[in-house]
Amino acid sequence: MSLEIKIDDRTAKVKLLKQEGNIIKVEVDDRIYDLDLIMVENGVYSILYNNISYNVELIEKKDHRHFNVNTLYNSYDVEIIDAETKYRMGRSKEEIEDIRKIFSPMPGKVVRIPYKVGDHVKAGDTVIIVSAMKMESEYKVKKDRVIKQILVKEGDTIDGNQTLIVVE
Amino acid sequence: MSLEIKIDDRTAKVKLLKQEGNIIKVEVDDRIYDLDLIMVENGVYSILYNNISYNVELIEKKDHRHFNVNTLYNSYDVEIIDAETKYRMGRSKEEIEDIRKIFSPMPGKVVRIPYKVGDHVKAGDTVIIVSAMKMESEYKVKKDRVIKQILVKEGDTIDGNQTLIVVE
Amino acid sequence: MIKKVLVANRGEIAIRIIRSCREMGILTVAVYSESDRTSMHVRNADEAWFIGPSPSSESYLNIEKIIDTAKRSGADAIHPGYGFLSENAKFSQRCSDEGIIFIGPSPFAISNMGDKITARKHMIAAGVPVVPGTTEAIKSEEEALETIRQIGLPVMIKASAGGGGKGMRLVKDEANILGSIRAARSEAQTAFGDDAVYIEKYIESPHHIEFQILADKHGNTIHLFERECSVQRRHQKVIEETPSTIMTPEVREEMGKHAVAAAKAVNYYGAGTIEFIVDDNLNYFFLEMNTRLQVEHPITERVVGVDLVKEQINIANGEKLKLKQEELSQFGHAIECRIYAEDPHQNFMPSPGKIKHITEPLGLGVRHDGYVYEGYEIPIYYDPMISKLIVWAKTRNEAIARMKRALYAYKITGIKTSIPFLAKIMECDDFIKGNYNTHFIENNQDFLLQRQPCGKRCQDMALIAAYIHYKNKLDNASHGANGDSEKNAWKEFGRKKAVSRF
Amino acid sequence: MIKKVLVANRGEIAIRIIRSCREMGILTVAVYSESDRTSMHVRNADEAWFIGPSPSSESYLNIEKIIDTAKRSGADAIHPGYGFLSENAKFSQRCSDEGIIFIGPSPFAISNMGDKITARKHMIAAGVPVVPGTTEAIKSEEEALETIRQIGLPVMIKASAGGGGKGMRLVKDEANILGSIRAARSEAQTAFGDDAVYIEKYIESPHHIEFQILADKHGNTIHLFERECSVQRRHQKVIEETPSTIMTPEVREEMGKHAVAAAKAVNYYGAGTIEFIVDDNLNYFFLEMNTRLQVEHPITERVVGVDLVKEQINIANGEKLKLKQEELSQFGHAIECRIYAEDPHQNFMPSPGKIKHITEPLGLGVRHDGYVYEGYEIPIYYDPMISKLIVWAKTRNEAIARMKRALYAYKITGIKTSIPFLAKIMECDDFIKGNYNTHFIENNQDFLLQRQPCGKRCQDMALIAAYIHYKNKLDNASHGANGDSEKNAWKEFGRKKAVSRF
Repeated sequence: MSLEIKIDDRTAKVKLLKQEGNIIKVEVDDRIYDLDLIMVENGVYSILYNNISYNVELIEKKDHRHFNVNTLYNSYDVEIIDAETKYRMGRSKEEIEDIRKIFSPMPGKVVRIPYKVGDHVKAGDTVIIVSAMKMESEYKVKKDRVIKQILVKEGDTIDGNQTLIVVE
Repeated sequence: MSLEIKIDDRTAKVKLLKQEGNIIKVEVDDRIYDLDLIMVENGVYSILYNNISYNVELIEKKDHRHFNVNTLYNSYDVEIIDAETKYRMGRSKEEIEDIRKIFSPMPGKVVRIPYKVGDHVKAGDTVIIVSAMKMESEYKVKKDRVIKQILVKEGDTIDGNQTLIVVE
Repeated sequence: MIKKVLVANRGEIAIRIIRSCREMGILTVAVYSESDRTSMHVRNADEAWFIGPSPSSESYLNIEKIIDTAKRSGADAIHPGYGFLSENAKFSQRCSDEGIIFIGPSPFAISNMGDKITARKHMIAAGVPVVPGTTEAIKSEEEALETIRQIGLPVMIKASAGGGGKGMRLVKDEANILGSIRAARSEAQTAFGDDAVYIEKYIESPHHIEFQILADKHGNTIHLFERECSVQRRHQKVIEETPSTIMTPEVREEMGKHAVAAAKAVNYYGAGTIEFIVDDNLNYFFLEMNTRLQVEHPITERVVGVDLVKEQINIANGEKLKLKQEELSQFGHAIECRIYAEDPHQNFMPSPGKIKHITEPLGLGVRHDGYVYEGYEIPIYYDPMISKLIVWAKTRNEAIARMKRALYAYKITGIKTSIPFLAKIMECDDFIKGNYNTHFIENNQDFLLQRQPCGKRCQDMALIAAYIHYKNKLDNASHGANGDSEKNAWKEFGRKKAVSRF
Repeated sequence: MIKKVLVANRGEIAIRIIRSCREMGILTVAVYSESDRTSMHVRNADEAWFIGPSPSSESYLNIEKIIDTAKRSGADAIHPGYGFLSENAKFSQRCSDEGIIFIGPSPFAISNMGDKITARKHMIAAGVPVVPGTTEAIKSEEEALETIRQIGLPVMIKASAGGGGKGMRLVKDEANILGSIRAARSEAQTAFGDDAVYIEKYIESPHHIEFQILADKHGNTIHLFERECSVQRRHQKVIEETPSTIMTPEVREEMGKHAVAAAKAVNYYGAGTIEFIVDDNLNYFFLEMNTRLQVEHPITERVVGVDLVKEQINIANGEKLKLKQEELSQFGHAIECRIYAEDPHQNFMPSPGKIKHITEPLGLGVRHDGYVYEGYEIPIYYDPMISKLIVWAKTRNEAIARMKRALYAYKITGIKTSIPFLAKIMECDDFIKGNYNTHFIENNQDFLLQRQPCGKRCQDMALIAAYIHYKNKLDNASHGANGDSEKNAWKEFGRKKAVSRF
């Protein structure tokens, strides 16, 4: 199985060529690695490559395709690019921008929603204010829009990356 | 569901009378407790009873009926007495003693097995020596016996509570 | 003698207080809000009492509820920790009225030090240097202009009831004076319900240095030396260390004496902190007094060798201080890093969420005061600080090396934290040289927010781990099995092979 | 200058060494046997090299393999830790022959101190008090009888090459002399391949007190005061503390000087420990020298304020000691508890197995040096020690209270540990009073093995938790779901209800 995986701004092709227990041969772009790789804790891998020891922690983010990966000194965002992702990426930028979903990257509590469904808002208008850990964040629209859907109400506790408001 | 549960040398009847979320009413022998009980980590329960805070850790032992239970200052062995356990307990002591299984409570390595199948051994004879963490333990028979089965060989790595030798 | 303490707080400080109480044989009562049922302080205390909904104003700040809980639980004393009700004179008074020992200063000391203008007056009377400026809240804008002309620009306009950077304005140009005064008053009114402001000379490139003091109820007051707290972001401390790199023995002694005088000026008892603003020439001025335990108290505990919470309890018990000023000294160097649940690369946005995995840094010279555990969900209602990493070493250089080692080894997953940002501070030249003031983070922003370059090799390892993890999950899914148990199968399989391959 | 260190060890000491190397900017090379692929030292080091099958004799004790790995990895130095090859003169010699720096003493010092009879001779020559007895291996049984008549009963017969209690016999009655000599020789032959034994006066109710020394290659030797190690079980230390409760400043100074003289007698360099046997009247006698880092070195690090591993590396680098005897002092009190994977209630049988859950004790004054993690399976091949808990406090009483607090908070599940036994020691009157010698555990056995009484309430809570856990599992099983995810459902459900119930 060959997979395209995105790490920060780089997209690489990764393929497992051989596996015998924890001894694996794997290709990353054009480079072939012979490794001793073992999962030592749930989501934590110990990798030995030419006797260099890497301790790599994987944390799943919103789904099983998105990870945060920690090495000793670094932290990366990693995304597995599968068919579904490609389909999404294939759609034109326009098309994506047409369906605008307002969300907060962090969980929190909805403080205020100044508009109601059907309202016309101008570029830069704040459409929702979310509070978490004593800090309030304002989420604005970047273009003139119309409020299409409001999925939460003031006082609601929300998850990170949950769609809050849909605009057109 | 009412269960008999053994803790150290005491056997108590426990029954859940009512549950609303983490607020439960439970009967232990003749005493009724109203508690706030919640699993905070896998196998770790926080219990509030009359505002007294108990942090109780459960660790499964050989099967899902046997636990080691830690409270702040204590450590208990707890066994759930279900139908199967009762059946086992119902059999006469003689019967159980007749099928003698030799096992080591700790994992380790078999150092020596001085007898072979069919050998007659005397009460007090060592039938197997197991080593773990620089310490050797000798396992003896308590009565005159015949070696019926030897399930491991010298040099084998064994698990705790695994049957090593069967005698008659 | 105190036998049972209600800890009117949560998070790491509640646990830290419970630990000292336990060592003293004192029972502890935790209080908790709705979202704190599974918090560690509830699990650690001897008792736990529910006090209300998640917002602090309805629970941890609810004086009636806390007093009521103290009475019902039979607690004979309340420790307020820091934040929440710790600097609330009314609360201290209520405790006293109800016959409950407040482990902290008198209402008089809290209220006199809580109002900046009143505090300034006390300091001037006690001969403690203060920043040149007004001693009264300004009454008119004309008066303000006149004062500013006398002091000379730049000046700071500050809310009298203020704190945390709210209601503060720096004025460098004459043209901005009036606008700034109006903005500060309006902000102060909103934040504190009081629009009184005062004016102070603005100290360029200031250091923030504070002195820990301890005072008993018998008139004995000592200081436990300084803490350097200049590494700040938006007026919030990020890293503290002791001793301060800019301090001399002479200035330390003099400042210590002034700190003691400051405390005595309000008949202070308990633990407290005198904050000074210090310029590059070691001119120092009283800034404010924090009439409670500080977040950064552990660095003092380490270099001086005391348990400040135990000292607080002993003082509250009416005991005399056993520590003598002349017997105290600083041994070695301690640094504290505050670990926040926040994303430094997204403008330090808070990052509450569920902790998936923690690897705590341990070993020689490392203290870790935290409260989160694996599976714990950090609530959205409270401060984003999740723990404090405190290191000690014989020298400052060794302490920095140790802190780096500890920060690299410290892994919390599931949420974003300030750990990488803190590690960059330890690698920053100005910090290493001890050559910094409160502008440090601003001045070094680009360096501090740089991501550690790692190169292709390291990225490749991350890619491979992600590939294997994903593939393994897919394989398991297609076998209809549950992810978790199959992941173990991979692991077990790997292990068994590992044993047989040689 | 050392740039890369091969750590020829495993477990907590390997990690402890890696930490100090990292703080010094030195790269580390871990070595591992088959069963250690997933061990923490492999994960923590910069490099990890496989060295052979699990039994130590084929891996961690395999000199050729380790030297070879050092060369192939480009390590310029080897740190042996304790145990394994740390006191092997041949290994030290091989390192030197191969141009690899051995972070430890010279082969001469190791071999001279390793043989008890030779060591005794050196000590007598250096004026260090030794236990009355033979200075030569006894040649005949007649000679032995004669010597014993001179010294007077009781006496100890000890294997010259011995250690760890093997080849030792206590003789109290004349009738047992010959039998004991024969038994000791035969045991010594089996254990060490050398049946040489010697005879020493037996000290009744002895204390075991040792002095830490440091010596550079330029003739500077200092001591870092004593460690009291009398809490022993079967000649194995269980708890150590410093300062010793029976020590006086005068005796400390005198013993310190003798410790330095003992080290100088073999031109010692590196870190080492002089063990003394001390009677109730503070008469002390040289027992042996450990020519390596001790398990219990952290308590000295804490009260003296040094990093002994860094000192070892600096000495190996040929640097002069920066520490001066006259500048050293002991501050406060430190206690170490060794945590073993063993079952105190089943005759201390080892308890290897898989770690299911760990809660590490933290906070003020607590250091925890360990190596196990959740999901780690402790191998059956090595020492059962899994970690060391070290506490510091200003006074001994406070240190005991802190250790109790830390032991109660310390939870390792999946295996049995000595933690409850250690907690009982902290509650034992003789220990609290500091009134103990090497017979302490024997004398207090009944108390120490008593289980903490808890009463019905506490039992009931355990029963209820077990009931809910079991029921929940059954319910999930009958819904055909996997245990883990459903357990979370219970939790989530509980939480949501908790929120809505108020």
